[in-house]
Amino acid sequence: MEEIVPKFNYIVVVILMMTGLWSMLAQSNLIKKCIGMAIFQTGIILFFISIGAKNNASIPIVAKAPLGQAHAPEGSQPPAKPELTAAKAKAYPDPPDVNKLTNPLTQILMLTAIVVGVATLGVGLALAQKVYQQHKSFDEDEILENQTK
Amino acid sequence: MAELPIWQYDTLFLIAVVLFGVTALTMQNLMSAAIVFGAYSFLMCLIWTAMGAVDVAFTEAAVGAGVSTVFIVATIYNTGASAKPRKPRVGFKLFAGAVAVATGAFLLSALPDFPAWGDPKSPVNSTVAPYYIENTIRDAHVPNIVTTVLADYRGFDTLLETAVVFIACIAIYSILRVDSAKSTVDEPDIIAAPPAYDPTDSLIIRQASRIMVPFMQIFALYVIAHGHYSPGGGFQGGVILGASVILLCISFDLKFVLRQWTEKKIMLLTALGVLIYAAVGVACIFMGGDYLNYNALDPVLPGDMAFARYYGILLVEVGVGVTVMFSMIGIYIILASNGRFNRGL
Amino acid sequence: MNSFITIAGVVLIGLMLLVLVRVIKGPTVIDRLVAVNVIGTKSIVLLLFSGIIFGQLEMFVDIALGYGLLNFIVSIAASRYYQHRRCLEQKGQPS
Amino acid sequence: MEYIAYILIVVGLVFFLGTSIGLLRFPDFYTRMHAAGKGDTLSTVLILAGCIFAVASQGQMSWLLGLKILLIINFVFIGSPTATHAMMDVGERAGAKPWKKKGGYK
Repeated sequence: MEEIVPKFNYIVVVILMMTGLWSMLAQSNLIKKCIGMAIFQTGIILFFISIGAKNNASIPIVAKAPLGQAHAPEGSQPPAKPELTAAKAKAYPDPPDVNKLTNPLTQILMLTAIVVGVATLGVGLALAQKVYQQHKSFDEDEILENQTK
Repeated sequence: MAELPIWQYDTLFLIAVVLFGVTALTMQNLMSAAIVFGAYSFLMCLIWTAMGAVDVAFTEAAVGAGVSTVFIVATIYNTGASAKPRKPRVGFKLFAGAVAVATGAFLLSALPDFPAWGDPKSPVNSTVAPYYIENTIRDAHVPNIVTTVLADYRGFDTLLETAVVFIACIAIYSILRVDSAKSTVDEPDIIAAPPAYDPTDSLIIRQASRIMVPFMQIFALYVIAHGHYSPGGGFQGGVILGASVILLCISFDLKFVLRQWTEKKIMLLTALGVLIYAAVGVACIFMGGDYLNYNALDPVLPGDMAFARYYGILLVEVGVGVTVMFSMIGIYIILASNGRFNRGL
Repeated sequence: MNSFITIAGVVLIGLMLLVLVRVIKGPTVIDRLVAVNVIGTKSIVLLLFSGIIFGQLEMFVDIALGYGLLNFIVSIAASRYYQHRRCLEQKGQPS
Repeated sequence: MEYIAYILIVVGLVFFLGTSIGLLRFPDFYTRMHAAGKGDTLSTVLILAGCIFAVASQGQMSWLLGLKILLIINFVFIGSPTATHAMMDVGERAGAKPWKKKGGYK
C-alpha cells in the first residue's frame, strides 16, 4: 500500500489505456472503436497532466502582488513608453516561486492534443460513415462477410 | 496508509472515471455509448481542474460539452443506431483482452522508476519548466504562463497543431464530400421524412437558443481576448464559437445556417486562420527578426519590447480561433449532412 | 469555510455516484440522457467549489460559465435525433 | 454572511439528495424527469448563490466575479429547463410508456 498510493495516478492511466486498447482490438463496432481511441487518448493526457502536478501548488497563472509590495523592475529594459511599462510591471512580483505553480509545459502539450484529438475523432467518424455508405453496416465481421461473398 | 498526495477529490474522480469509461464501452446502443462518453468528458474536466490544469480543463469543457458528443450523434443519425447483438466471438475477445493485459503489465513493470505523484523535484518539473515560470512576466508581461508558452516560446508547435486541425478538416472533406447533384447516396430507410416547418414545433428550443447564441459568441470573444490574464485562448474560444453555430444548426435547420455560411466561405475561413498565424511569422522576418519572434514587431506595435510579444500572442490567438471555429463547423456540417452539404440533423 | 466546502464537494460527488447508477442501469437511452444532464449541471458547482478551495475563484469561474452555456447542446441534439427517427426501440434492438 | 452561505449550500445539497434518490427510485421516465428537472435546477441555483456568499465572506469578491456567477445562474435558469423540455419531447416522441399502478385507475 505504501508503494502504491503515491503512484495511484499511473495505475489509473494504465487501466484507461488497457480499456481503450481492448476496445480498439476486440469491439467489432466501428463507432465503439472510435470511442475506445478517445479513451486511450485521455489516458495519455492524464499521464502528462499528472506528472506535471505538484503538491501544494497553485494554477500556472502568476497572481497579482498585493498592492504596495510590488517593486519596479531593473532598468535594463529600454524606457520607450515608461508609463505603460511601469504600470504593467508594478502589479506583478518578479520572479514567481517555481514550486508554487504547476508545470505549464505538460499542460500546453495536452491542450493542443485535445483539440487535435477532436479533429482526428472527426476523421475516424467520417471513415466509419463512408464504410457504412458502402457496406450498410458498422460491424467488422459483417463487412468481412460481404467482401468475401 | 500513506497520506494521499493530492487532495481528496482526485482519487474519487479517478475511480469514477474508470467506471464511466468501462460503462461507455459496454453499452449496446450506440446513442447510449455517445451520451455516457459525454459524461466521461465532464469528469475528465473536473480531474484536470483538481490537478491545477485550468486551461486544459477549459478546453476539455468546451470540446466535451459542445462538440465531440454532437459529432458522434451526427454520425449515428446518418447510419444505424444499434450495435447488433451477434454471437460473440469469445475466443477472440479473450485473446484481445490478454494482449491488453500484457501491455498493461509491461507498462506497470516500470512503475517503481516513475517519480511519485506531485513531486516538485521530479525531472519533468525541475529541468525546462522553471525557465518558463520565472521569465514569462519579464519577457511578455503575460500572467498566464500557459498562453505564453503556447503562442510564444513554443509557437512553431502551435502553428503545426493548427495546421493539423486544418488538414484533418480537408481529410474529412475528401473522404465524405459528394456532389449532391450526382449523389448516389440514398437516405438510410429508418429516417422519417424531414418534418415540414411547424413554428409551434420547437418554439421553446428555438427561442432559448436565440437568447443563448449571442451570449456564447460574446463570451467566446472575451475568452480569446482575455486569455492573457485568465484561462482561455484561441483553442477554447474557437471551440465555443463553433459550438454556438452548431447549436444554431441543431435548433433551427441546417439550411438556415447554410444560407449565411456557404461551403466555400467555411473552407476559405478555415484556411485564413492558419494564414494569419503564418503571416505573423513572415511579418517578423520582414521586420528583421526570426520566424515567429515577435520582438521584431516592436516598431509597429505600441509599448516596449515585451508588449510586442504581448500583442503578437494576441494576433496569433485570433488566427488559431478562426481556424478552430470554422473547422469545427465544417466537420459538423459534413458529418451531419452525410457529405451532401444540403440537409441533415 | 474551506473544510466545509471540501466536505460539501465530497458529498456532492457521492450523490453523483448515485446518479451514475441510473446511467448504468437506465433501461432506455433517455433515462441515461436525463442522468448525464444532471451530472453536467453538477460539474458547474464542483468547478466553483474547487475554485474556492484553490483560493482563485476568478480563474475558475470562466470554465463554469462555459459549461453553463454549453451543456444543453447534447440534449437538444438528442431531441432532434429522435424527432427524425420516431421510434425509440427498433425491432430487435437492445437499448 | 458565512452562515447564509452554509445554509444555502446545505439546502442545495438536500435538494440534490432528493434529485438523486428520485432518479434512482421513481418507476418511469416521466417521473424521473420530474425529479431531475426541478430538483437539479433549484439545487444548482441555491449552491451557486451560496458560493457568492462564501466568496464574499472570504473577502475575495469583485464586481466582475459576482456578475459572472449571476450570469451562470441566469444561463442555468435558461438552459436547464430548455434541456428538460427537449428531453420530455424526446420521451413523448420516442414513445416511452407512462407507468401505471398495477390494476389501478383507468
